[in-house]
Amino acid sequence: MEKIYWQSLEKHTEQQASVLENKKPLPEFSIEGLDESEIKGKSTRRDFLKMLGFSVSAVALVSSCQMPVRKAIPLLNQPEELIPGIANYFASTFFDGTDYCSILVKTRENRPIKIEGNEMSPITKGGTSARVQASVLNLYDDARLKHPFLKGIETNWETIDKDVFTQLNALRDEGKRIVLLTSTIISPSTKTLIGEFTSLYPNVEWVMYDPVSMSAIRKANELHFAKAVIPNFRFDKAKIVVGFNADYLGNWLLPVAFTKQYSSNRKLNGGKKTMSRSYQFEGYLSLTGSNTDYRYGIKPSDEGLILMNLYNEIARVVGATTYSVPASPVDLGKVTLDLLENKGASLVVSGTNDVNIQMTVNAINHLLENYGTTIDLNTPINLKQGNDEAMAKLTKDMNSGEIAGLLAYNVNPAYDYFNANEFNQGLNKVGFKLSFSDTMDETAALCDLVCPNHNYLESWGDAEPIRGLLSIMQPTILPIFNTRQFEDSLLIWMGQNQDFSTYMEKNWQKEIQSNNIEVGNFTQFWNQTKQDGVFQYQLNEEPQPDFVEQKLTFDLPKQNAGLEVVLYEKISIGNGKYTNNPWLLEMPDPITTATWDNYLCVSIDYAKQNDLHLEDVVSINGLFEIPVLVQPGQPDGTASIAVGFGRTDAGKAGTGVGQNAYPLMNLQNGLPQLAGSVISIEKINGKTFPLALTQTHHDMEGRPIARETTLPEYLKNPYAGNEQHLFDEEHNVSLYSKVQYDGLHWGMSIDLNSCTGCSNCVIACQSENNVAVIGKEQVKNRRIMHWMRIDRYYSREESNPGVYHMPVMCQHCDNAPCENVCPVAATNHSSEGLNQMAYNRCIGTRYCINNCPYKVRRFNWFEYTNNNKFDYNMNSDLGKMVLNPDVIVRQRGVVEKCSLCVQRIQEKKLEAKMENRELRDGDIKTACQQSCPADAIQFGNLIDTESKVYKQVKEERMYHLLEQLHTLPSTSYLTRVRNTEA
Amino acid sequence: MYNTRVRGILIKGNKTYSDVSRDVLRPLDEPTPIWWWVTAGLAIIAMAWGSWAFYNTISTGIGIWGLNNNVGWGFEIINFVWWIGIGHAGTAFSIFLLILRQKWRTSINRAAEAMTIFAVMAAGLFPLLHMGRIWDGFFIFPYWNTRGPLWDNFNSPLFWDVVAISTYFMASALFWYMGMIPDFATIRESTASKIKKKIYGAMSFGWIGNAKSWLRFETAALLLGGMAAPLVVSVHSIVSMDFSVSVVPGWHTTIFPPYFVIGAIFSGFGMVLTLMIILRKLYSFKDYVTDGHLDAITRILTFISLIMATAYMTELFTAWYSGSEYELFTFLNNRVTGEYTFAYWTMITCNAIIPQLFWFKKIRKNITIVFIISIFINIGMWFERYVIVVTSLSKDFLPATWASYSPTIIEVAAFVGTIGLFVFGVLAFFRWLPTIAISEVKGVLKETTTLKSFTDEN
Amino acid sequence: MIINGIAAKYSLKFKVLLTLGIFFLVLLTSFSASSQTAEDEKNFQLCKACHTIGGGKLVGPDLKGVNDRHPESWTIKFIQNSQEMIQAGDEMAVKLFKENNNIPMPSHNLTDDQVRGILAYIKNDGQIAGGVAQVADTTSTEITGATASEVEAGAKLLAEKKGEERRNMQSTFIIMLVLMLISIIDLVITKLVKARWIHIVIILVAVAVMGELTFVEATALGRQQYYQPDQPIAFSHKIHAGQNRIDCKYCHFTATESMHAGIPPVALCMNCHTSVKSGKKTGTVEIEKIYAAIDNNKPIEWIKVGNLADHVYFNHAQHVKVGKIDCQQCHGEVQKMDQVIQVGDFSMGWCIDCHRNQAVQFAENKFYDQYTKLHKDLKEGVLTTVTVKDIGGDECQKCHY
Amino acid sequence: MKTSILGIYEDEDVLMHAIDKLQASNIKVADVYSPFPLHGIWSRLKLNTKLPYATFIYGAVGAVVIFIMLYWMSVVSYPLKFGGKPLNTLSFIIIMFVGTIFIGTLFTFLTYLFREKMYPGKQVVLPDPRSVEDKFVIVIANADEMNEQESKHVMKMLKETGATEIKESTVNLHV
Repeated sequence: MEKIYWQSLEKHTEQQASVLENKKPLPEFSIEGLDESEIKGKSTRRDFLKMLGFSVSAVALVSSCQMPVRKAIPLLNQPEELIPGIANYFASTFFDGTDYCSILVKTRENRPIKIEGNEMSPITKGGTSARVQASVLNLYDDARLKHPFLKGIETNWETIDKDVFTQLNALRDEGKRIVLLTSTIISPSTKTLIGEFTSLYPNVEWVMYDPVSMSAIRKANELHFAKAVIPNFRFDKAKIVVGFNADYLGNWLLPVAFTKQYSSNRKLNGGKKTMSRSYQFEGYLSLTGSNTDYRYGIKPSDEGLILMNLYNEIARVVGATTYSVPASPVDLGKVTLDLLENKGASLVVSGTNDVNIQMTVNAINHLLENYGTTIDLNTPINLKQGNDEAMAKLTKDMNSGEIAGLLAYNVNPAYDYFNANEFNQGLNKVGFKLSFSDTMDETAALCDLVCPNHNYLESWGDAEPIRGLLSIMQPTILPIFNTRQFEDSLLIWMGQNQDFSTYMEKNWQKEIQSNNIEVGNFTQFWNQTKQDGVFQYQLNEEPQPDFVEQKLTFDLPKQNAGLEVVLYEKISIGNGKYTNNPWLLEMPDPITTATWDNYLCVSIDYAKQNDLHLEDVVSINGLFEIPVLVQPGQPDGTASIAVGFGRTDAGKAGTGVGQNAYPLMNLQNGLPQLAGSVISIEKINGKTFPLALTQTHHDMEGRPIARETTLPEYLKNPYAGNEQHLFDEEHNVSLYSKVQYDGLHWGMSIDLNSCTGCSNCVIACQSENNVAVIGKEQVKNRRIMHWMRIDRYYSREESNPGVYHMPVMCQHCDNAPCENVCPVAATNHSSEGLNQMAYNRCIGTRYCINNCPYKVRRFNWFEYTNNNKFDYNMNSDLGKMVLNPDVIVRQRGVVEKCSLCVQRIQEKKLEAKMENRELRDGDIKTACQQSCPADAIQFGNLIDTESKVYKQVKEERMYHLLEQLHTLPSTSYLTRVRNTEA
Repeated sequence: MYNTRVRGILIKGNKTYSDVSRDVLRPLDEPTPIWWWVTAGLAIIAMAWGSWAFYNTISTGIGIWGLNNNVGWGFEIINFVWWIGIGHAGTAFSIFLLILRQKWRTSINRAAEAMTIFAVMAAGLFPLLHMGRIWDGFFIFPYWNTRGPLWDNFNSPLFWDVVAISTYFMASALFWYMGMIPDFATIRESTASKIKKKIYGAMSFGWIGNAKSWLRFETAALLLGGMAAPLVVSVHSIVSMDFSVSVVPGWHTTIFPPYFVIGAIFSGFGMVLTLMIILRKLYSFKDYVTDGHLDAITRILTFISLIMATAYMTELFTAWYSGSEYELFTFLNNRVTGEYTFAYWTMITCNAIIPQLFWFKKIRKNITIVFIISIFINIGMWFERYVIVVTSLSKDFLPATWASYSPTIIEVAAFVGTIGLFVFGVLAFFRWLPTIAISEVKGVLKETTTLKSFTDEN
Repeated sequence: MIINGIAAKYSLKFKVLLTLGIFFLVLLTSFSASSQTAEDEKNFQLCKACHTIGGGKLVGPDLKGVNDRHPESWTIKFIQNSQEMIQAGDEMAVKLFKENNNIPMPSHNLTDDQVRGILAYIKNDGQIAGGVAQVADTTSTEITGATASEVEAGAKLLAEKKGEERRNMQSTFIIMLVLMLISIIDLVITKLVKARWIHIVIILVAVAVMGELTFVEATALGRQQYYQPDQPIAFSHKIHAGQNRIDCKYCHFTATESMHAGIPPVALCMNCHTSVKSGKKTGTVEIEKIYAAIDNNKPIEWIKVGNLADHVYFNHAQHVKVGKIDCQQCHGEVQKMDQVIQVGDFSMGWCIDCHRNQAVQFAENKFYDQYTKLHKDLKEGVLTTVTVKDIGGDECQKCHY
Repeated sequence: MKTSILGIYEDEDVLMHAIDKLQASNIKVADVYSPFPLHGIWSRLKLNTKLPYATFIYGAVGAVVIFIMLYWMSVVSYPLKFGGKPLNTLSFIIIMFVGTIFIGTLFTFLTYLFREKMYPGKQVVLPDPRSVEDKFVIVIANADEMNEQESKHVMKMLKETGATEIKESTVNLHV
């Protein structure tokens, strides 16, 4: 099976297909092929690994004063498209069971080193999330299994296959039940394959399981529309968005796509005068809550009541059935009015896994006539197919000894099932236990057979996240270890002699034929699809299914029962699959700015009453002890904890980090819910646990830093909220004349109105620029290395603060204070407006750090590479393969900072020169800009009056951070506009 | 001219010229006293601890200090400025009092200059140590190279620092050594030990002491002194520019150069006072370093303390009057109140309030209290640098980045190590070098001890 | 450059050989008038490696009937330098090149008459046209070969000499140090020499010399000027790039598109060496190594010669394709080297020096159109050329990031 | 061998008067050795030094050289842009100021040593070693050229002017 590649993004967008002849994936890096001395002796810097492609390794130091002999080892046969030093991009798909994203994989010398967003995808549109960005590091995780395991002993595939074959056949013959437990599978081919597998082995049942489930939505829709689906939501069409515990900008369903839609609807560039308004009712301060116009902190158990009230208010106006319910704890007058005014262009969503609540939401949306406009039941979202009831039944059956075999694929219920203890007990009674996990996770550790799956970057696959939208996953590297793709294993156990890529191609051909999709020549179409990564086919127009009236009901709020706990998925590590990813562990939470831990967020009032402070340790239900973080915006009567921590078998970075909060899930109405369990908290006196926060002061102190206005104010005066800019423009004077640039002047502009603080850019930057991971202790010492950070400020009242997210990186000031003070001229200004940092000239006086008012310069306090004290990816030969060879790894004692991705600038400049043309706007995209799901970042030439960044800089909302210092930054910000009334 | 009727007798005890030599040189010939060994032992232990800190810092990285992304400078720069400040006393004594024709300087200036040398040596270690890549430290010199050639940034106050400190060290060392040449000759001619004769003879550069050489000596000394005089002002002005040239609130003020210079002289005189009280106690130099000397220093300290108090108030006023919210925040919320209140008020108390006790004659005459106050001044001046460096950096422009600083044991060890170095240097000076400028004391002996007025023919 | 240097250094030996060589050449040409066809046959040996006459296609096409396929003038040009014609876009040449799997025909140092002779030889189906077999075996190639090998030896010697110089510098350093110590001891303790100025002079000279040596040595740390390692295969650029005039970019083909010039994959060697199985000097020994590599599926581990420090980003495409810089400008006259030696010191000053003086393709490349001020300056005569420096070529982040 | 007559005094005031008297009686005082500088003596012996001029020249040349160096390095040789400031900035003044002092001080000291012909380890013999301790020594040169009467006269004069000790010395004079 051939792969489609292109040399650059442009070629990709221009769709110049080029099909290759070679049948096998290219020769790629394999750690097996290296002998130990080569790995140990190699240079750690820029060219540390140009394995095989152009291998340069320091073999021996002849003497201390002589240069080492470096070898240049060419390939025996150089494939045409493999040019050492040139990156190839492959379109692929990210799907980990929970999140979907269409991506491009950047490979250098056949190593995937960076994930970019695929701009051709109609839903993610080039955006990614932090998890997607960081997923490339999982490929180079030392915790990955290198061989299949049989009862804890390394073995080979022949043994495994023999064993599995015998057991499967024996069990089939005996007619004993086997369960194939998988995560949500959105791959049509895999689904067909599993179908064939279960028909070959009729004793195999297939159960899909999601640790954080949404089966209530499917159930509610089944009741209301007779369609057990999750409908497609269109945030871009909604003028009013009302969310109930649904973190649609953070973790709910398709956050990347929703962020794209949501932010596109709220842009005010180019004189646009309207934007959507959003309301959020939630039990903890979520990323969405921090971005909405109106936010209400509610107890989880109040949600049903509030929704019923909202339904009643609307029903009263529309003239539908109303129910007699107690009064709502929050005033709903405003939101009702807004919803009614925008009938058909509004959207109410809830993230609670409760059928009653979802039915109320359906009813409200129905009354508002949103079906067919902002909600589409005909193109359902295929994510979150987990069936909670089947899972509960499985647990029960296992315990009663009815299950003879379990095949676990991409799930880890031994850790993340709310009832994991019972599950594990049941699992012990199962005779044939097999896991496809690629690491020895909690479930795999309990299994007799472990058949490690490929990383998704080594796999073939397809996905249908939304009906009608298909996307392709293709390998970008030969398998690093002796692993095998799940689907290939199934094929082998079915006795089929074909690999999954062939199977998939055939399946597509079959499906396309059977669905009468017009694609022309299939081979051509297939190659084109592999090049694009996505394929959308036209669906027949169908009317929305009819709404069947159902009686609505709700659970009464819990009264005085103590704290209701709200569990949530962290923006960084999600539900626990990425707990061993040091990039994500070190990513500051967008709200709390905490890294490397989970903690109990309590409200300010509760903390005062119970004398709780940051880092105090409390015991929860006697289950575990956890530190406290006093969180503004946490509703009274609630507390929140992130799930995904407390892994016992994650790997060297993630094992033992934080506490496992899954057991605290709330089983209500038969479905496990994240929120609502009542917990008892006991303070452990005198015990504290350090939390590594990257920001400890949350108030702007009245300084004009993150500027804000409201939509009415903005419409009256475009400079609203930005008056300081006019004042400073007028009053800033200088003895020196302004620097004049010729040809190129790089600049960046960040629209605070779009930025949601999702931190995708932070990880994208880390991945692009080889930023070191430094561990919890050093983060606690306030030495985080991220070149780009997202400052978060609170304003207004403590109980429900206004939240500001502000990405800050080097501002590339024309009058840079840092440049003046470096004694050795290691940092100075380029003729293209870049504040340059020459690492090799730096002697580390740190004067520039002091003199940078933005504090964006980072010092290498320690040697972060090859240092056992910082045992993360840069201390492992495997982990180092993720490093970008175009960017140097910095030595101890030098200062580093954002370079505006100068390596990309230089690359694209060279490309333009080679093609004998001028640079085009949009040619160069910085890492943070490329994958921003909100398109908040623009980068380009400030001299080019046609460039997007120039136009953005000319907006009235534009200001520079700390412009009163007259540092003349090349980076600018646009005032945030909240769509509130005053 | 020194009028003994007005100002009292400078050198007591009716000394003859040979008495002076004998008194001053006695420590060189006597067996090393026990207290010397004990103190030197302690100093060496301190130095060893400091070396451990130095070794660790260089081998592991600056990360073992308490600094962070926001506070890039801490103990090292505080100590550096503090030591440089202390070093100022020597030059100030020699130069300013020479220019002001204060005869009483003669019995003190040698020790004060020695103090300068060791303090600058101790100070100089810190900028070296605090470099992230000390092995590339030579980049700071604009030497001819094969990189283009690539030069330095002459706008950087750190570069000015390098120039200023090395000039200062060199000028002070030359001045100090030159003053000792005639005294070495005295030792050369009077000692009985052959080894000493050899060593001090070599160090005396063949001094003969005839009229012509005295003429050149005096002229050269005056020239060196005259040129070093602006250095006293410029060195600490330049050190202050490390701060005032930057944009950091609390640093970016024009008052810094005079404020730092005065502060330096203040701490220097404080240290001189401390050392002199010890010296005259240990070596019975009461006849040379008389109560009158101490009294003069305390009077000067009272005066400088008032200037310091004015400077502190001016800073506050400027912070308010400038209208810069960042500046005002640093002063009001991070110094006068807030996290670093202790440091700020210690500074005010030690530097501006306690020295005011010197207004009382009784206190001035009580050597014990004077000694204690002098220690307070040293502590207060250390805290002044702490306040300036740490409070300004810890809470600057963007509240999101604010971070606190506290030193680690390594930083404390490095500081103690330099104290050890300083003490050891001073001890060595006590032991092996003439602690009082013999020839200068002899030169003023007559006119300041006889009760008749003396008319100089010049 | 470096070869000129060698010529100068080994002038006597070189000149003698050169004179001898010229003498023999003259002798030979006087001979060859009478033994034209014998020489043709000899010259055809060059062709036989890749071509047959009527024996079918080898590496290149069968030469039978070549005289009829192409006009004679064209053939002469093609044989003398085929690559030049292909680059110039000669239709027939390009077609021929493509037909033969893009394998270039090496250029040949043959005069027009010699080529005509060969053509006649071919026309005659490889028979010597009525001539008498000649015994004159002293061919020109052997003589120039001898001279050339001397030059090659010279290139190797140069590296050795540099090494020697280094040793000399070390011994100078030690001698100076000893001298200085002796004079200091004498000055202070022993006092054998009364005149002190001798001591002073010795000490001053020693300090100056040692300082200079230390500086030079310290600067050379981490650099590899005149680095000339022995390669696993005694590959001669002189034969390939010099005598056969294979274009540098034929083997180092990524130089025009990537940062790396690239070491050619072994498969590329096989383009020619499937048929060229024996070398002039080393016979089959070295070429066998290529086959061994292919057979064992083990790439050849070349020793990298031109090493830049890790903190430098250097892009070949920028210089070769965009800047249109000759390879020789940085790598020296590789086509004259048997064993490659690093000529430049590859220091930052070395790079910057060129960046300050080298003109960019300012008018030719449209990329530079956006530099309006520079264009204005050019027009107004403020500037005569736009150098790399003018567009920021001496700034840090052009090479360090 | 040259001989001198030494008159040794105990007190500097007596010495001053003695010089006056000796000069009044046409006895040439060749040199005076003293343990500390006697400010009245240089005018009496008509001594002066040009050291200050040398210092001035060092300083002036130093300032110019440093300015040229700075200008060349940061404007001509490798111009780099720092913080939006012009290449040729005011900050040169500070380096020039301090550098001038550096050069001035160092060279003045070296010149002093050179003029005094002093260097580390130089061996000297004093006419009377006590002159660096507490005695003031007047040297009357060329005693070997005097006849007995003249030398007697000199000695008498010395005695009269308050010399506590008079002796002849063969030590080379250092003038």
